[in-house]
Amino acid sequence: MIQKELMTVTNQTEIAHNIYEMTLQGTLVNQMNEPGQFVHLKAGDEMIPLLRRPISIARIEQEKQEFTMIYRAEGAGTNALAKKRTGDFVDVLGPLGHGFPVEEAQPGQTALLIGGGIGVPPLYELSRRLNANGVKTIHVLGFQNKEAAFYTEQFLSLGDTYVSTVDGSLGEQGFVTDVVNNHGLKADIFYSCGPTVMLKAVEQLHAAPHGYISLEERMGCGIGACFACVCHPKEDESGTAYLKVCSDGPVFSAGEVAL
Amino acid sequence: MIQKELMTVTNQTEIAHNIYEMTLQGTLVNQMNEPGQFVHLKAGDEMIPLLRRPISIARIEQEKQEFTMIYRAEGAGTNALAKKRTGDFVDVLGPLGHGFPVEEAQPGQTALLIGGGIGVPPLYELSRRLNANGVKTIHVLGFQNKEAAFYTEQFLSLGDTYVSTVDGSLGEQGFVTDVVNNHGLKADIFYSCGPTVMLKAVEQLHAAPHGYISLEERMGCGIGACFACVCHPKEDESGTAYLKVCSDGPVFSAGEVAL
Amino acid sequence: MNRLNIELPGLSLKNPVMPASGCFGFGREFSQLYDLSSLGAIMIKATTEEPRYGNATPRVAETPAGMLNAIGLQNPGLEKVIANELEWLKQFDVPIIANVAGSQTEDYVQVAKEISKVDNVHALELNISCPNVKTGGIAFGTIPETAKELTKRVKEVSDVPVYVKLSPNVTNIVEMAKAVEDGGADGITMINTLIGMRIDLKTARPVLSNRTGGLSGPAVKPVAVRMVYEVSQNTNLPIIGMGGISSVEDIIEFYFAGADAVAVGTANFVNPFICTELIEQLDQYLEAHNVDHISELKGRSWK
Amino acid sequence: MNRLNIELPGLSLKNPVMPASGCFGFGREFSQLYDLSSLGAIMIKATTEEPRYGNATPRVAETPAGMLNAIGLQNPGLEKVIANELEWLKQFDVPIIANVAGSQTEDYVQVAKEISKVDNVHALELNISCPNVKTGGIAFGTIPETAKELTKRVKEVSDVPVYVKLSPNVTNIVEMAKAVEDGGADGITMINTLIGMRIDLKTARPVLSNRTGGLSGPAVKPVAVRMVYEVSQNTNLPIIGMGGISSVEDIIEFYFAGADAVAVGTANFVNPFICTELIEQLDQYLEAHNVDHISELKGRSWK
Ligand SMILES: Cc1cc2nc3c(=O)[nH]c(=O)nc-3n(C[C@H](O)[C@H](O)[C@H](O)COP(=O)(O)OP(=O)(O)OC[C@H]3O[C@@H](n4cnc5c(N)ncnc54)[C@H](O)[C@@H]3O)c2cc1C
Ligand SMILES: Cc1cc2nc3c(=O)[nH]c(=O)nc-3n(C[C@H](O)[C@H](O)[C@H](O)COP(=O)(O)OP(=O)(O)OC[C@H]3O[C@@H](n4cnc5c(N)ncnc54)[C@H](O)[C@@H]3O)c2cc1C
Ligand SMILES: Cc1cc2nc3c(=O)[nH]c(=O)nc-3n(C[C@H](O)[C@H](O)[C@H](O)COP(=O)(O)O)c2cc1C
Ligand SMILES: Cc1cc2nc3c(=O)[nH]c(=O)nc-3n(C[C@H](O)[C@H](O)[C@H](O)COP(=O)(O)O)c2cc1C
Ligand code: FES
Ligand code: FES
Repeated sequence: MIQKELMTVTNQTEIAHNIYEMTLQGTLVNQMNEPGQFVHLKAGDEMIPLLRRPISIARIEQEKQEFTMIYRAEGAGTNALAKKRTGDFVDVLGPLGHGFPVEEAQPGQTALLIGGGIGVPPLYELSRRLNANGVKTIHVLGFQNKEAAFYTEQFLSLGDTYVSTVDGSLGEQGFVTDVVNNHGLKADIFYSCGPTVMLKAVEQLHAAPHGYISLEERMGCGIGACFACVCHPKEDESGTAYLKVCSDGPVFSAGEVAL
Repeated sequence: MIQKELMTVTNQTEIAHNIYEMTLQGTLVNQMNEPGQFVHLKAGDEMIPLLRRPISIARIEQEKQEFTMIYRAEGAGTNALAKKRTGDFVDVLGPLGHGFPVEEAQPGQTALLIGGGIGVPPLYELSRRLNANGVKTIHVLGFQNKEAAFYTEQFLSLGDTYVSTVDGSLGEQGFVTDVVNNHGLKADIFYSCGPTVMLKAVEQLHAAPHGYISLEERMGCGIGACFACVCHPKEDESGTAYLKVCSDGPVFSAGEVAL
Repeated sequence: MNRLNIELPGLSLKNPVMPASGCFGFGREFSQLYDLSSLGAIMIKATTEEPRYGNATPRVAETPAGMLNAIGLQNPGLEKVIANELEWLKQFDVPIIANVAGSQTEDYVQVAKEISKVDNVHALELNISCPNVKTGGIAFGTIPETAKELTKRVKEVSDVPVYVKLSPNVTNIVEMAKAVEDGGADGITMINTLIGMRIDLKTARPVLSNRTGGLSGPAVKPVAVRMVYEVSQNTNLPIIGMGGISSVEDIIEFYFAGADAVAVGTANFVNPFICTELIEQLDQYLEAHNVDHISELKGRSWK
Repeated sequence: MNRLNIELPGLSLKNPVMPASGCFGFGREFSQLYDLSSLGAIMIKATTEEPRYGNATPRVAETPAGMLNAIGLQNPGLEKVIANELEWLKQFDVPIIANVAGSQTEDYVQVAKEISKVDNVHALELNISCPNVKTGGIAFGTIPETAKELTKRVKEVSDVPVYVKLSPNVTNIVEMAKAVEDGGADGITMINTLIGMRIDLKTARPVLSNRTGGLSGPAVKPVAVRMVYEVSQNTNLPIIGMGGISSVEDIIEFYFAGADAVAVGTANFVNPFICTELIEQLDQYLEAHNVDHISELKGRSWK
C-alpha cells in the first residue's frame, strides 16, 4: 500500500562526488518488499521546487524500519535533499511502482546485474535478495569516472563485480556493454538499470536468455494518474497503447518497451 | 550609504507572543546614524517570499557593530526571519530612509514619544539618543494586550512610561491618545510611530507644538525607485505631488502628509 | 450542520472541492489512497472519441512555483472510458464531471452525446482550452463565436448540464464567458493552463518534446483569481474555479473572487491526499470563522 | 575580448543587460549603489505628457514567486522628465530607452516627439501594455490594428528608433508583433506584466487598491520565454526580452528562446545590485562555456 510519511533521516553521507547515501526511518518501510521500487519525495513543503522527485530504494532494512537511497545532487530537488541532516524529516510517498521480479531467478542460477551511474542503487537491494535466495550474482557497474563511483565494495561482497568508467579512471575503460562483451559474461537472467541508451545496448547483448530493465522518465504524480511518464510498448498495432513508467514500471521485461 | 550585507544573527529572542528581538552584526552598522531609519531584509535567497521586508532599527550599538530590531512574526517573510538562529545569516539592505530628527529637541526640553504595537521599536533608539542629549523623554506605549507588550522596562529606565492596552490586560485600558489626554501630558516636541489611524489621532492631540511621525506602507524596492510607497503631501495644489515613504520618509514632519 | 454542500446545475455536491481534469486520471490510483466518495465531484481526464496516445515525452517540466505539462489529451477513447472507467467509478457515491475534448465540432458532439448518457456522469466539462493539441482545442477556446457555436451544438445533444472550461490565454476572458453563456452553457470552469515554455540549458532545446506546455500551480493563481473575479461579475453562470489551489486560504480567495466551487489540479501531485485534507480543513476554517455556509463567501470581494 | 556588446537599432550596447521600465525609476536611487555606466542601457519609468500621481496605495502585493503592482504610471510628466531626470542622466555613459505612455494617440505622439529629441535618449519604448491604467494603454496593446496605427504615428515623429512593448494579455502574441512590425517598429520589448489579483483574507477585498495589478517575477518566466520563442521566429525585429529574469541562466534561456538583449525588472527589488552582478556573471558564463559572443546564443532553441 502506498503511504505518505514524514520520515526521519538517520544517515546522510556523501559517498562520492555529489553522490549521497541517505537512510530514512519510518513505518512506510513496512510496505516495501520489492527491490527496484522507488519513492517520490520532497525535501520540504516549499513551492520551489514544487514537484516530488523519484528516487530508487537501494536497501531495505525492515527490522530497523529503515531504507537507504543513493542519489546524485544535481538540481533544486536533490540539492535540497542533500542539505538534510540526521534527525531532519523528508516527505516520502511510496513505495511506488513494480520492482525487479526476484523469483524469476532460480536458486543455483546466475544473474547478471548491469547498472549505470545512478541506475546502480536499486541493483544493490536486488543483489542482496538474489543472494539470499541462493542465486549467484555477477555485477557490472559503469560510472562516468572514479569520482562518481560508489558501492563497488558492497557489490563485491555479494559476487563478482566488474567496474568500468568512461574515462578509465577506475576499473576498465569503456561502457558496461564492453565489459560484458570483453569478458564474455553469460547468465541465466539479467537485470539492468541505467540511462536509456545503456538499456538499449544491454537489450542487444544476449548475455542471458531474458531479463528485466528499469526505466527513467520525468514524472508528475508518480502513481499513474497524470500520464506524464508514458512509454510505448514494442508491440502496438493501434499506435495508442502505452505503459506508465511510474505504475506499470519502472521495471519492465526486456523487449516489452520500445526504447 | 546604503549597503547590502549578509549579516550574522547574534541574538534571537521571543520577547512577547510572536514578537521577536533580533540582533544582527556586520559592517553595515557603521552606516547607521539616525533613529527611525529602517532596513529592508530577506531571510533567505528563496523566491517565496520574493520581496524584502521593511523593519525599523530599534537599537544601534556601533562599538559592537550590532543593531537590534523587534518584529512581529505574521506572514511568510517575518516567519522565515523568526526561524533564524544565532550564527545564521540574514540578507540586509540598509540603512534606508530618513529617521527622526533628534536635534530638533533641545537639551533640557521634554519630548513625548508615542508608539503603537510594532511602531514602538524605533522609538527606543530615539529615546536613548534624546536622553544622551539631555532631553527628558515621556513614553506612551500602546499594545493590543498584555501578551503583545514588550520593552516597557527598557523604556521605563529612560523616562516616565505609560502603557495602555486595548483590552486593559496591561496598564491602562484604551488607546495611547486616551493616555495622553487623561494625564494631560505636555511636551516641547512629540515623536510617534504606529498604525496610520493612531498617527492621525496623535496629530490631533496638540500635546506639543510640533512633532514627527513615522509611516508604514507596502514596499517594493525600499529605496525610492518603484513608486510603491507614495503618499500625498497635505499641501498639493496640482494633485500630482507625492512623497515616498521609503526614501522621503518613513519619518515626516507632523502635518506634512495627508493621512 | 452542513456548511459545505452546494447545488449547481446537475450537481448535488457534498462539498465544493474536486480534483481537476487531467490531474486525477479516472480516479483509480487515488482510490488506493482514500475513499473517492469523500470528494465533492471528480473531473475525469479529457475524453476523445478515439483513443489518443498524446505527445512524446518529456511531458512535464518544473517552473518557479509551477509546472508545465504537455500530455496531449492521452486517453483510452470514448468507448473504453465508458465501459471501463465510468463503470468502475459507479462503486463510489460521487458525481462525475466528464471532460470532453476533440479536434472538431463533430468530435465534441459525438463524445458529449454518448458520455452524457452514462448514469454517474452528472455534468460535462467542455474542454475548449487545451493548449497541448495542434488542432481544435485552443481555437474553440479563443474565438468567442466559435466557442458559442460549439456550446450550442453540445447542449443540443447532452443529457446533462454543460460547463465550459475557459482558457486564460485570451485577451478578453469576459467576452469568452459571455459567448458560452449565450451558447447556453450551464456553468463555467476556469482556468485551464497558461501557455509557457522552458528551455534546457544543456541542450538549448525546449524541455518538453511538444516545445510549449500548459503552466499550472501556485504561480498562476493571481491570474486565475483575477479572471474569476471578472467573469463572476459579468455573467450569471456558476463558476468552478481553479488554478494554483493548494490550501484552504486559496479556496477562500477563489470564493471571495466569485467562485461557487473549486477544483484542485497540480497540488494532487505534490500531495496526493490534498483533496480530502482540504475538505476537512475547509469545514474547520468555516467553523473557526463563524461562517454558516460556504456559499456566503461567494463574491465578497466585489459585493 | 568583448563577448557582450550588442548593436541594436539606435543602441550600441556595452552589454545586453538593462533594468526594465518602472523598476529602476530614473536611476537616481541605483546610482548610489553602483556606477550606472556599467549598464547596457536604462529603460526609464513610463513618461506621460502631464504629471501623474497614479493609483492609490497599496500598490504592490506578493504572490508565489512573483509580485503584483498597480503603480499606475506615476511620473513627473514630460517636461520635468526632460529637464530634471534625463539631464541628470547625461553624466553617465549609458544609452537611455525612454518608455512612452499615454491615454490616447496624441499623448504618445506628443511625448515621443519631444523626448526623442533629447541627446541621451537613443530609443523609445512604446508602452502599449500597461495593465494598470483605466483608459488607453492596454487597448493599444491588445488590438493589432490599433497598435499598428499608433506605432506608425509615433514613428513619424520620433527622432530615434521605436521599440514597442508587448502585453502578454493577448490571445495571439505573434499577431500583435506582426502588427507593430507592419507599423514600422524597429524592435520589440516583451513582456509587460500579466493581469492578476490577490484578495486579502481578512478584509475579503482585493489587496491592491486598484484591485487588479500586473504580475511579474519568476512566476511569469515560462510565459515570457514562450512568447519570445514564438515572436522571434515570426518577425524580423530584434527583441529585448524580459519577464522573471533573476539569474544568468535565465538570461541564457531568453537568448535561446530568441532574444537579442534582456531587461531585468522585479529582481532589482530583491537585489538592487543584480544588474551589475548579472553583467559580470554573464561574461564569466560565456567564457566558461566557450561562447565567443553572446549573439551566437540567439534562437538556438529553434535554429
Ligand atoms: C524510477 C526512477 C528512479 C530513480 N532513481 C534514482 C536514484 O536512485 N538515484 C538518483 O540519483 N536518481 C534517480 N532517479 C533520477 C532522479 O529522479 C533525478 O535525478 C531527479 O529527479 C532530478 O531532480 P533534481 O532536483 O536534481 O533536478 P531538476 O533539474 O531540478 O529536476 C527538474 C524536474 O525534472 C525531473 N528530472 C530531472 N532529471 C530526471 C531524471 N533523470 N529522471 C526523472 N526525472 C528527472 C525532476 O524530477 C523534476 O521534476 C530516478 C528516476 C526515476 C524515474
Ligand atoms: C518603514 C517600516 C518600518 C517597519 N518596522 C517594523 C518593525 O520594526 N517591526 C515590525 O514588526 N514591523 C515593522 N514594519 C511592518 C513590517 O514591514 C510588516 O509587518 C512585514 O512586512 C509583514 O511581512 P510578513 O512577511 O509578515 O507578511 P506578509 O503578509 O507575508 O507580507 C506580504 C507583503 O505585504 C507587505 N506588508 C504586510 N504588512 C505590512 C505592513 N504593515 N507594512 C508594510 N508592508 C507590509 C510585506 O512587506 C510583503 O511585501 C515596518 C514597516 C515599514 C514600512
Ligand atoms: C498534467 C496535467 C494534465 C491536465 N489535463 C487536462 C485535461 O485533460 N483536461 C482539462 O480540461 N484540463 C487539464 N489540465 C488542466 C487542469 O485541469 C487545471 O485547469 C489547471 O492545471 C489549473 O489548475 P492547477 O493550477 O490547480 O493545476 C491538466 C493539468 C495538468 C497539470
Ligand atoms: C513596480 C513595477 C512598475 C512597472 N512600471 C512599468 C512602466 O512604467 N512601464 C512599463 O513599460 N513597464 C513597467 N513594468 C513592467 C516591467 O518593465 C517588466 O515588463 C515586467 O515587470 C516583467 O519583468 P520582470 O518579471 O523582470 O519584473 C513595471 C513593473 C513593476 C514590477
Ligand atoms: S508520473 Fe503521473 S502517470 Fe506516471
Ligand atoms: S518602496 Fe519603492 S519607491 Fe518606496
